[in-house]
Amino acid sequence: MGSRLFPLATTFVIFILAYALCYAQFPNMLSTRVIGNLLTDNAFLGIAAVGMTFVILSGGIDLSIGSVIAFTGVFLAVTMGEGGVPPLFAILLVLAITTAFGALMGAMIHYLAMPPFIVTLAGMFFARGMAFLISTDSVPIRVELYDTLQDLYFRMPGGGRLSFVGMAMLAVVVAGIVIAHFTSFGRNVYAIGGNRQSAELMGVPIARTTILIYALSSFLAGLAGIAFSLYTSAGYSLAAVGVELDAIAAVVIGGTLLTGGSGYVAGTLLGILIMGLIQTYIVFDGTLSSWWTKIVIGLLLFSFIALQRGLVWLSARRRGAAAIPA
Amino acid sequence: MTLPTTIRRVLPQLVALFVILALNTAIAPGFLDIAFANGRFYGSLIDILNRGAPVALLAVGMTLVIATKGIDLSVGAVMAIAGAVAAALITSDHSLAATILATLGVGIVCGLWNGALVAFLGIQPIIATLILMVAGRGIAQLITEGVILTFNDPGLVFVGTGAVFGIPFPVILWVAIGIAASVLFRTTALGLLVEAIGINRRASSLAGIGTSALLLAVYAASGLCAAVAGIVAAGDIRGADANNAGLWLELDAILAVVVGGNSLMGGRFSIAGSLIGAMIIQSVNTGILLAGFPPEFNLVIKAAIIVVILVVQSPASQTLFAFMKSRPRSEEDAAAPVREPEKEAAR
Amino acid sequence: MRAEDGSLAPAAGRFVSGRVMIGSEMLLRAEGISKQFLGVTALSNVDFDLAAGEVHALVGENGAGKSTLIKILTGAYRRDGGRIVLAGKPIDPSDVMDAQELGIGTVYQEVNLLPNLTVAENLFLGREPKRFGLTNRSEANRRSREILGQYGLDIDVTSLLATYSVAVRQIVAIARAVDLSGKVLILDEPTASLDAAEVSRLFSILDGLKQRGLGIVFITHFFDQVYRIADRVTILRNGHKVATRPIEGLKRIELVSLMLGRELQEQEAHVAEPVDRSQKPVVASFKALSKNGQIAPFDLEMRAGEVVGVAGLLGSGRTETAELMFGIHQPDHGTIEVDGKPVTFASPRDAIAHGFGFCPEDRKLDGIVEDLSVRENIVLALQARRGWAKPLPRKEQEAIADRYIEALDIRTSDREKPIKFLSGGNQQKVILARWLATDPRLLILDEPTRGIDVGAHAEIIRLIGELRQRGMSLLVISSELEEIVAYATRVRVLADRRHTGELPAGEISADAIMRAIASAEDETSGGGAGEGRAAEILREGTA
Amino acid sequence: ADMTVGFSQIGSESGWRAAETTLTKQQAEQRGIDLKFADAQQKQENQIKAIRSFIAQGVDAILLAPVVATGWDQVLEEAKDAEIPVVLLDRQVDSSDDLYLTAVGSDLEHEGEVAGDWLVKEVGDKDCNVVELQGTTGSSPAIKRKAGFEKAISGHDNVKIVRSQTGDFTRTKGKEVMESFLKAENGGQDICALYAHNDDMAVGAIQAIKEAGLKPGSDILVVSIDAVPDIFLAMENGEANATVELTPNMAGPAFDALEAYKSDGTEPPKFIQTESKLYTQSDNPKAIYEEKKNQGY
Ligand SMILES: Nc1ncnc2c1ncn2[C@@H]1O[C@H](COP(=O)(O)OP(=O)(O)OP(=O)(O)O)[C@@H](O)[C@H]1O
Ligand SMILES: Nc1ncnc2c1ncn2[C@@H]1O[C@H](COP(=O)(O)OP(=O)(O)OP(=O)(O)O)[C@@H](O)[C@H]1O
Ligand SMILES: [Mg+2]
Ligand SMILES: [Mg+2]
Repeated sequence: MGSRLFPLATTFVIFILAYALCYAQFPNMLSTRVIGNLLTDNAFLGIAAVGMTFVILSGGIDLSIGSVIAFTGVFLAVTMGEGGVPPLFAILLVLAITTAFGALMGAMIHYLAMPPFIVTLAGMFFARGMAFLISTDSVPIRVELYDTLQDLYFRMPGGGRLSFVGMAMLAVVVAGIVIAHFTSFGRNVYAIGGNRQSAELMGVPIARTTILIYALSSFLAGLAGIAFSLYTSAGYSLAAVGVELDAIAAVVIGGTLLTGGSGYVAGTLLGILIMGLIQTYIVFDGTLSSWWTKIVIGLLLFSFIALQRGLVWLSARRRGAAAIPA
Repeated sequence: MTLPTTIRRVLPQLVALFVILALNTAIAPGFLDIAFANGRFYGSLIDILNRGAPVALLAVGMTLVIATKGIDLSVGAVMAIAGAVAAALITSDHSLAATILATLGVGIVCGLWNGALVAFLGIQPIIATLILMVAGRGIAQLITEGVILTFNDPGLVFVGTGAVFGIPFPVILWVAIGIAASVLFRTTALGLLVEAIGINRRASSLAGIGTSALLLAVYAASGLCAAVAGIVAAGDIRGADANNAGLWLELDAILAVVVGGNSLMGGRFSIAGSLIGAMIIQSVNTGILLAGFPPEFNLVIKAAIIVVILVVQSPASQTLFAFMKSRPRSEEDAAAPVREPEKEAAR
Repeated sequence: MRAEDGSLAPAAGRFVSGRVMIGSEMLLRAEGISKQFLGVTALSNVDFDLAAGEVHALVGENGAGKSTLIKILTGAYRRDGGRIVLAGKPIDPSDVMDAQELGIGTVYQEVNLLPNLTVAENLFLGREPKRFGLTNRSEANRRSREILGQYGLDIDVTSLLATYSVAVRQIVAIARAVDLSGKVLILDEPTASLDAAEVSRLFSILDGLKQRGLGIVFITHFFDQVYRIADRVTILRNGHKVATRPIEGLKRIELVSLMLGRELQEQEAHVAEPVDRSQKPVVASFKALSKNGQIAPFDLEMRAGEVVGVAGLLGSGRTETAELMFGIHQPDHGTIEVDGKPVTFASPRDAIAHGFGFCPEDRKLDGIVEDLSVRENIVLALQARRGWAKPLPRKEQEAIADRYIEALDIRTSDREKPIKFLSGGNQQKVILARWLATDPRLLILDEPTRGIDVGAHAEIIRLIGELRQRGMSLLVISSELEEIVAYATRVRVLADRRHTGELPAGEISADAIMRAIASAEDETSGGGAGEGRAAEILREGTA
Repeated sequence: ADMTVGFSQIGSESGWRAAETTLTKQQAEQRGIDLKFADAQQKQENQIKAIRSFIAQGVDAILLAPVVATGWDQVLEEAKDAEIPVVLLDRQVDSSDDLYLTAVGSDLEHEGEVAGDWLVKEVGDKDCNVVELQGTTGSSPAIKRKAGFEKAISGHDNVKIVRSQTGDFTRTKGKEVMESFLKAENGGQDICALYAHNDDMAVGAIQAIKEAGLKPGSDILVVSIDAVPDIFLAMENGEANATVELTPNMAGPAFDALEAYKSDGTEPPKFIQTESKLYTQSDNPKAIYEEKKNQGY
């Protein structure tokens, strides 16, 4: 057990160390403000990343989430605005739509035996295209529900805010952990990720699980879209471009294997926080030009992953595991 | 690999291509016309061949990477770097030869970096190459300082816009490189070894295949192709646009490889298939432009067409066509995409 | 052959069990089962029936269709024709889950569990004990320990299955299937990688299940096991059912010829004739080689024209020994010399460059390259050694492939068939061929005859002898002592990850080896599931 | 009074953007302002993160070049709570204007109008089929510059847009799309003018036109927006006809306003509009190119 949690622990240690370093350089990075922001600003990414974690655990990938987030925002803005649809109804509606969309992708992946990468890539084009068709403008959202939710936050000592979306993200992570580790569905996800053939021969319902996985991912993407629209109180068809890559990066930094079958939802949260930390650090530094920003992000990404690999590799060597990569 | 078998391997792709072209002809009456104006052939078909060049070039390298069960997200960024390097060198008046050699060198270095992360650090390809995808564009902008480095060197411009016997040079480039790669990998044992790695890396290294070296080589090849594509793209607009050159092109390249009938799970591969795939995608793009719909429709149309192509090509539906009775989901078929026979023919 | 050394004469090891009610309505009946694979006929019109409380053995050559038949019975494959009746009701399991719900538990041929899950999770996948709607891990773990306890396997059920050997995984797979099976238990070569102790423990459990009225289908290539446990036997050949016979009164010779369709000249009791190593040249010598936690320091000197048999219990470190010798793992200490010159192996590639070959234990993971054709799988190692720039001409490849398909009698419709479509035993032969094709000076075989049928088994033993004659140096790991006796010119005995002793040419016999193992296990205060097993083995051997 | 100013820039998607960044940094240096720069890589969330971190750091003022008009209320309120004045650069937001100190920028729609008016005047009452290269679909410049242009030509039925596609503000796409326009419009014979939402696309399109054997600037009129150096080269060669300047120096006025506000609390007007100057071939493009080319474009 301990040995299995090792990558997770490693990631956590790395995060703490990194934060300490940042603190050493910019003392007020330890303020509750920064911590609050870290949660609020990455809430939608975190929610989506939880879904991505399940997909990746099953050995798949979902490139559509960024577009789905954008679609959700635009859909909500237009329906609640011009459409005059009651907010709660609009929200339920959009979640239903995104979930169905995911289920459809899952079905194509399973029944047509098509690679997830491609199916969800098409899904990515499609969802954003739909957003364009609804509206190319960025549409402001002005409904009480949103105002009330936005004013819903804990004020932490030191002026930091634990906002509603932030809390929502944490809630989703917890839910994700429970689903992943304490339900049969969770087992099945790991099983399929471990070895599809074997899972099938052990009686795992491949079709149902696969469809559920992508439905869940899209559902959470929809949720993330709502969080994003709360966050910006608007819907915009160009929003959240490339979020899928951030999510994938977060999941992998969190110690989940893209080959599937091993990883932790909790790790994904760490991954999100690490990525957020990188962003925050760069802004605090404030001397980086546009290009150096990109380069530094890349380098930090690299050093985190390399460090992780190194530590895991060392421990593996101590336990004398196979030298040949699987 | 004798010709007919190769053809058979890529038959579904060819069919798809012709269907798309037919559609385009229906949309745009003059689609098939080819004129010969000021020293070069001229027409929508030529445009497709020409505009598809960058993706086709990327697809060659990408095919090899994917055959090893990898993926290379960095090619777009490498294109940008290559363009920037080429522009920077040529404008600081180095010779054309030096410029091009240096640029290709840079591309190979980028590839080696990716390869090293994958082969030695054992970082998963998507992430390993994601790093360069992010940082690479930064590096390119660092070189150009965010502006479009314009140049007028006839040689470099020729790579992007020139024509030989009326055929645009980029077209000659990707066809030549495609053939060269196929020949290299099929007349030597490289093809077999690469496929083995892609299918079962453990077993391959136990069988004595130098997996690390091969992975390095394959990613380097991808970097090289990206560099060539970068030069083409820069030459085409007489400038290096570090901000936008090759942006999101990695996705089109991967798409091309898959539309070309290659499996993202690695193993059997066909470069010819990928090249046709690239042309299919470009035909779709050009078709959309010619159709004259408002741009909001572009993505939806593209998505729809891709889905249709892939569904028709998907192992499952092929199984359906092949033998109606066997169930798509039953194991032997899941285990054995029915492309198998043709794939074999391709060897 | 298998244990033809009298010690395990047919009825001897056999468990006395409840009479089988032949004829009367059967628990499971399959009629006219047929299956085609892309042109290959795997099964044509096969009938099979199973009574409650009987063990029905299913035997046949590699590729005869055994696995296919059970995959059809359990819904893993779709049958092309025929019907299946379970307890009077016609059934049509559309997938494995169906079959499980109908009370059919199965161990498929390749150990089909999930290395990335814990042992407990593997045992309870799909039927996790629940509390408040959530899975109850502690409960699952507790029950897992219980279950595995019955198999004398005392391992940490909360660690990943991947950390255990093929053998342990196999035991877990069996335990899962047994636990799942309400009516019918199907075992496809479950004992392929088990040692005598494990086997007898399995059999006593099966006997218990018989008493409870379960029907058990048992596929194996070990005839002595057929005679020990089975009540009836059905023989398949090339996808056809040849016969179904009660075991009593069925002569072994008869069974073999029914299976092969020809007489097998019995070169059984044969023992490799002793050779005088002293004047044979040393091929490679391994001095004080060791790796922490895997294997204690050992010396080994491999000479041309000798076959070193390696015997030991599960987890005794045989595979580890081989892996160090072949450069898969790098030793912490010790030196390797080839032709008297010191060398270091950074990877198998280096070892191969020095003329080594290694046929791994885990065929599926380390052996076959699924999508490549039989031809390509055979030439792979050879091609790798030549390097990419010197491709074997297609003609030559085909010649090589055909030669070994012929020599090892590999059953495949043609050499261009992807290896993943071959039957388990035939895959094993292909991997063997891969290494023979490189004509190594030192060939290491880890469980080379796992899942190989009688005919081919005899063939491989002959082959090993022949290779030795030709001056090759071989190290062969096997859990089948009789087999070791048949080809080893000396025997290394391992216990608890240590090389504890060696039997020189003259003294090799199944008994001797077993005694050596047992005593070794006892003094090395038994690792893993140590002492008890040693004692049992003695009993087994000298019954 | 040296102050710390946080600058949240959209990213670096075009030469113009790079120039704006460079000039902002230059301006800050000249005035001894400590500028904290944050590149948002085209992502609104990153801009919001940046502003929040600026607030957390307690900067004295914030410059924001918003990637999109909507969704700033919350973070601008937070800035207001922290009593940090915010100045918007080159694009507007649709939040109430008491949330920010002032907005420096041009009127995107007006730019489109200027371009349209020029074309209308240029063609007089000849019939003119215009092809339009739009900016990135959904981006506010694309939407507004299209609207402005259409407004300008609305009264004049002889001028009409026959084809309109997005060129993503890039040269490559500009060229590719122009090629298809030429094919679709009878080899370009039927095209009288090209309106590009930025100069980069125009430069790309000009090459396409030349490769098609037509003369940009005469066979096909070319009018675009931004006034980046390269378009002046094209004008010099008579290949482009007109461009509308969008000055990259938004920071100058912004800092002026800030300094005034800091020193004696003078409230600047809520919108400081920069001039949308029209340049044509008659404005000595060579000279303008020379002066512009080292402004960090
Ligand atoms: N998925 C498949 N696709 C094509 N052919 C197959 C497939 N599975 C099995 N076959 C063929 O069916 C025949 C029977 O295979 P099967 O695995 O049932 O043999 P077996 O009796 O289990 O042999 P072994 O003792 O080696 O396990 C073989 O010729 C094999 O090549
Ligand atoms: N009966 C057992 N109880 C506990 N652990 C075991 C048992 N058998 C094997 N193992 C584990 O398997 C690993 C060693 O198995 P391995 O197969 O490598 O040894 P081996 O000597 O090669 O045995 P074999 O080759 O016969 O499987 C060790 O991790 C060991 O703990
Ligand atoms: Mg079998
Ligand atoms: Mg072993």
